[in-house]
Amino acid sequence: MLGSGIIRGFIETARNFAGSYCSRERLTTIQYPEERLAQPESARIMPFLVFDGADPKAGLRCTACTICEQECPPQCIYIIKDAVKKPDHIGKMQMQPKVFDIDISVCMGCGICAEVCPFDSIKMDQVFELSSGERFNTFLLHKEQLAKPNEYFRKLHPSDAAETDARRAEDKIKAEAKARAAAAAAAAPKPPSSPKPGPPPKVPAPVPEHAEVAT
Amino acid sequence: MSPLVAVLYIVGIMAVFGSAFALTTIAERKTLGRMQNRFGPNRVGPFGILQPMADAVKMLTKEDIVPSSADKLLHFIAPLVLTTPVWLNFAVLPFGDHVVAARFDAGLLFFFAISAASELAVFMAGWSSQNKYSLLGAMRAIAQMISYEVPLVLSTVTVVMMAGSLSLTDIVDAQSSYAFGWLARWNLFTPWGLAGFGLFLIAATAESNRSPFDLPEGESEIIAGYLTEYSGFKYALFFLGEYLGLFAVTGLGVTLFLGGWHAPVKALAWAPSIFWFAAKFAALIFVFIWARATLPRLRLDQLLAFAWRFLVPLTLINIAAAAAWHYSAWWGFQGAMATRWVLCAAIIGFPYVWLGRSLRGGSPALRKYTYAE
Amino acid sequence: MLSNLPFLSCAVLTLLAAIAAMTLRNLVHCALCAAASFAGLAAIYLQLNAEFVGFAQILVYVGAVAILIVFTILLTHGSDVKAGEPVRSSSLWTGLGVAAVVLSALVAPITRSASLWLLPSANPQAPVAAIGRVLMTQYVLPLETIGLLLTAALLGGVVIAMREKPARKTPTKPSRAPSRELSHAA
Amino acid sequence: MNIPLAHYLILSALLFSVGFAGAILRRNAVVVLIGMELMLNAANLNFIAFWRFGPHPEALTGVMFVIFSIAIAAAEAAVGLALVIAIYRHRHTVQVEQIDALRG
Repeated sequence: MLGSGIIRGFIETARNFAGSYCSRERLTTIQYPEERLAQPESARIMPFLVFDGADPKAGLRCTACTICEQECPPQCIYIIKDAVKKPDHIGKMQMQPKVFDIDISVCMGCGICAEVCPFDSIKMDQVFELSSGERFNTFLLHKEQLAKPNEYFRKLHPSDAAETDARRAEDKIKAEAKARAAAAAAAAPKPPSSPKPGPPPKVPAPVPEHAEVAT
Repeated sequence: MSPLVAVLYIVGIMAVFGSAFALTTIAERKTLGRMQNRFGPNRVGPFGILQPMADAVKMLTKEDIVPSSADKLLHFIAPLVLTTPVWLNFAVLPFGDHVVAARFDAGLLFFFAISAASELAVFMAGWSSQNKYSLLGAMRAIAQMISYEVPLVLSTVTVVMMAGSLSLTDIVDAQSSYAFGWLARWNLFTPWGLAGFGLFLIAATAESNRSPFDLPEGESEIIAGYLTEYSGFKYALFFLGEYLGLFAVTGLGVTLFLGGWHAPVKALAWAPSIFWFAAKFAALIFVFIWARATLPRLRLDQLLAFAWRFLVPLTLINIAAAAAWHYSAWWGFQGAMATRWVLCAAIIGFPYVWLGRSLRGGSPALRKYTYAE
Repeated sequence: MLSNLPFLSCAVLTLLAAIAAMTLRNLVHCALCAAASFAGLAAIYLQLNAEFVGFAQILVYVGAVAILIVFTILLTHGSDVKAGEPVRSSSLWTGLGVAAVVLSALVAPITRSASLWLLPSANPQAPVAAIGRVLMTQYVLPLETIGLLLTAALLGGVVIAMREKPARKTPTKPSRAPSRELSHAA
Repeated sequence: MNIPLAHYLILSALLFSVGFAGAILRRNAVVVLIGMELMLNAANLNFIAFWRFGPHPEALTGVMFVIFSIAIAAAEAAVGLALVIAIYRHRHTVQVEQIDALRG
């Protein structure tokens, strides 16, 4: 009969109305500034740069290879290489950025920079309260603002960070072993066998793993 | 009536219903939220009760945009034409014992005549905006208002026939006695009154453009219809006018079917009459909000078919039921009351079922695709 | 003079709105001015103690007839008047002359007859109950006739304005058979 | 309330003339219909005025006449505008001077 469905609907809304005052579970709203939803591990908003150790300048993983700059779809990354090199985690001398700027008012948070970075340097942040009354300078982040310690990265993306750390530790061990072997070889009386160290152990860009973590 | 009393009525009505407008906006949003398992606005002031103030500040400080191709004069006066006459509706409503601003002999006719002005205002708003969505919204609104004015008036005809007067005070007086010595003789407690009240509520919902009949302002289809090109103060005036129209028609419903300012049972008659009016008024407003939370918007053809193929015939049949009730009043045998109830309920009930079935158009047939096998 | 102010203002409103309704170029403006004119007349009815008629005037003319006119204007694309298009008949001065003759023929007898300059003696009322009683007794036949007329007008209006159904064609499926042949050929 | 009957009659005559002039001078059929409505209203005003000033107002003759007249005017407007729509559909114009198929 006409109207029976309407009455059922009315009963349903009335039940919601009364129930929302009785049981707190019915109210699904998170009252944002006071309560916050825990971010899922794979959440990503804006990129940041990881550094190891305590000094953001010395420990910065970035080698100013500019792959991220070239890959960035909205072209929001700006890098100038420094003339001075510095050693990376395996002791190899690498380039370092003099200027590393990200205009986060242009950044669209796609995460491609983090995907392509072969040095595990650029990672995705989870900070989302970025609004500001000022339009230009606030949103142009420099190297100093972008650099964040590895502990922070571990906190944000634990599994990704653990995987990265393990790989880097392995690299380091390998590099040390190699260095020791090289030192031993240098000490051994057969200099021409390996006059110069071979090509540096290439850090495999773990794109597939990153993609899995990121999504 | 002395000028002082008249001014007192004017100021009183504007103050009470103006603040009722503010209260209803927040109450509506809170209630809708709760019915959808949300909190509703709860930020401005304790429990969000100062939200109307924030809304008012926002509305009044917004830029007033007039489209360059608009008909400037009509665009300007349309909200005034909508909002000004609505206040006149409250003049004939009896809010309490001897609390009525104007005792017109033809009060009900006055009420409906004044309501007619809002249709022109809506048309002016829609046409003067020079926007196709505005015009579509205005055409929908007019088609809807004209269609639903017929069942609205027809559903009140029964009350007028029973009270024998078009004056709203007389109609309230006709519901003043108590049956069995305790239960009020409201029109609601008769079969024709019950049916008439339901029909009246449906038609009133459509007449005041409220959900589920809010398709003149359907945001998702025609971007708020005739309100599209309005902003700031003028938009607020439209909003005010709409809510005042709802209040007026709610007050009319209270007066016609719920006994006006009379207490529901004799034992409670000691409470002030204005309190009873306000309580019934608030309850009816809650029903409107409840309906808004429950029912989805109709399509235009469903809307018009519902008015002409369901409501209008039923209101006419309801007049017949009222006649049956009236002319069987002399029956004195045992169980006469129950017989009358059954008789009138049958007169309304069978057409209700039948018309409701025709409205649905039988069971939906399986759709056949001619070209896509 | 001050007591005449309500009448004068209503009369001026009614006349000005009527003149505007007859002269404006834009048809929607014409219709809205006509509605204003009807409303002014309703106010004059109220001043003449004809409460019921005044309200009925607003309900029917402002609420229904004006809306109907506006609807018709929109349905016939009347609101988009081209710039140079004439809205008046070509015989403007003849028509105005005829109207002036009609006006003088109406006004001259009024000004001449002294009995029309009397003030009202009584203060008659038209209570709704009395109107209803008269409608149901003395004027019951006209009332029924009006009901019949309104029904006929309703049906007539619907029938006239109804879109004629296009002649039913036999349901053919135009592009299908050839395409199948083509696919066979291919 | 000291307005003589003649004032109402003169107002009514003016209104009638305005409506008449519009009805015979305008080209658009809708405006012609508006003019006719104005003329009808002028007549109604006369009825009400004569009822108010007449010797037997209690008979309600003028009021009844106006009530019936308003009802008829509503029917007339509905049918007239339906005709205008029908004509527009066939001829794609509502200019009365172009609708001359019956001219000899």
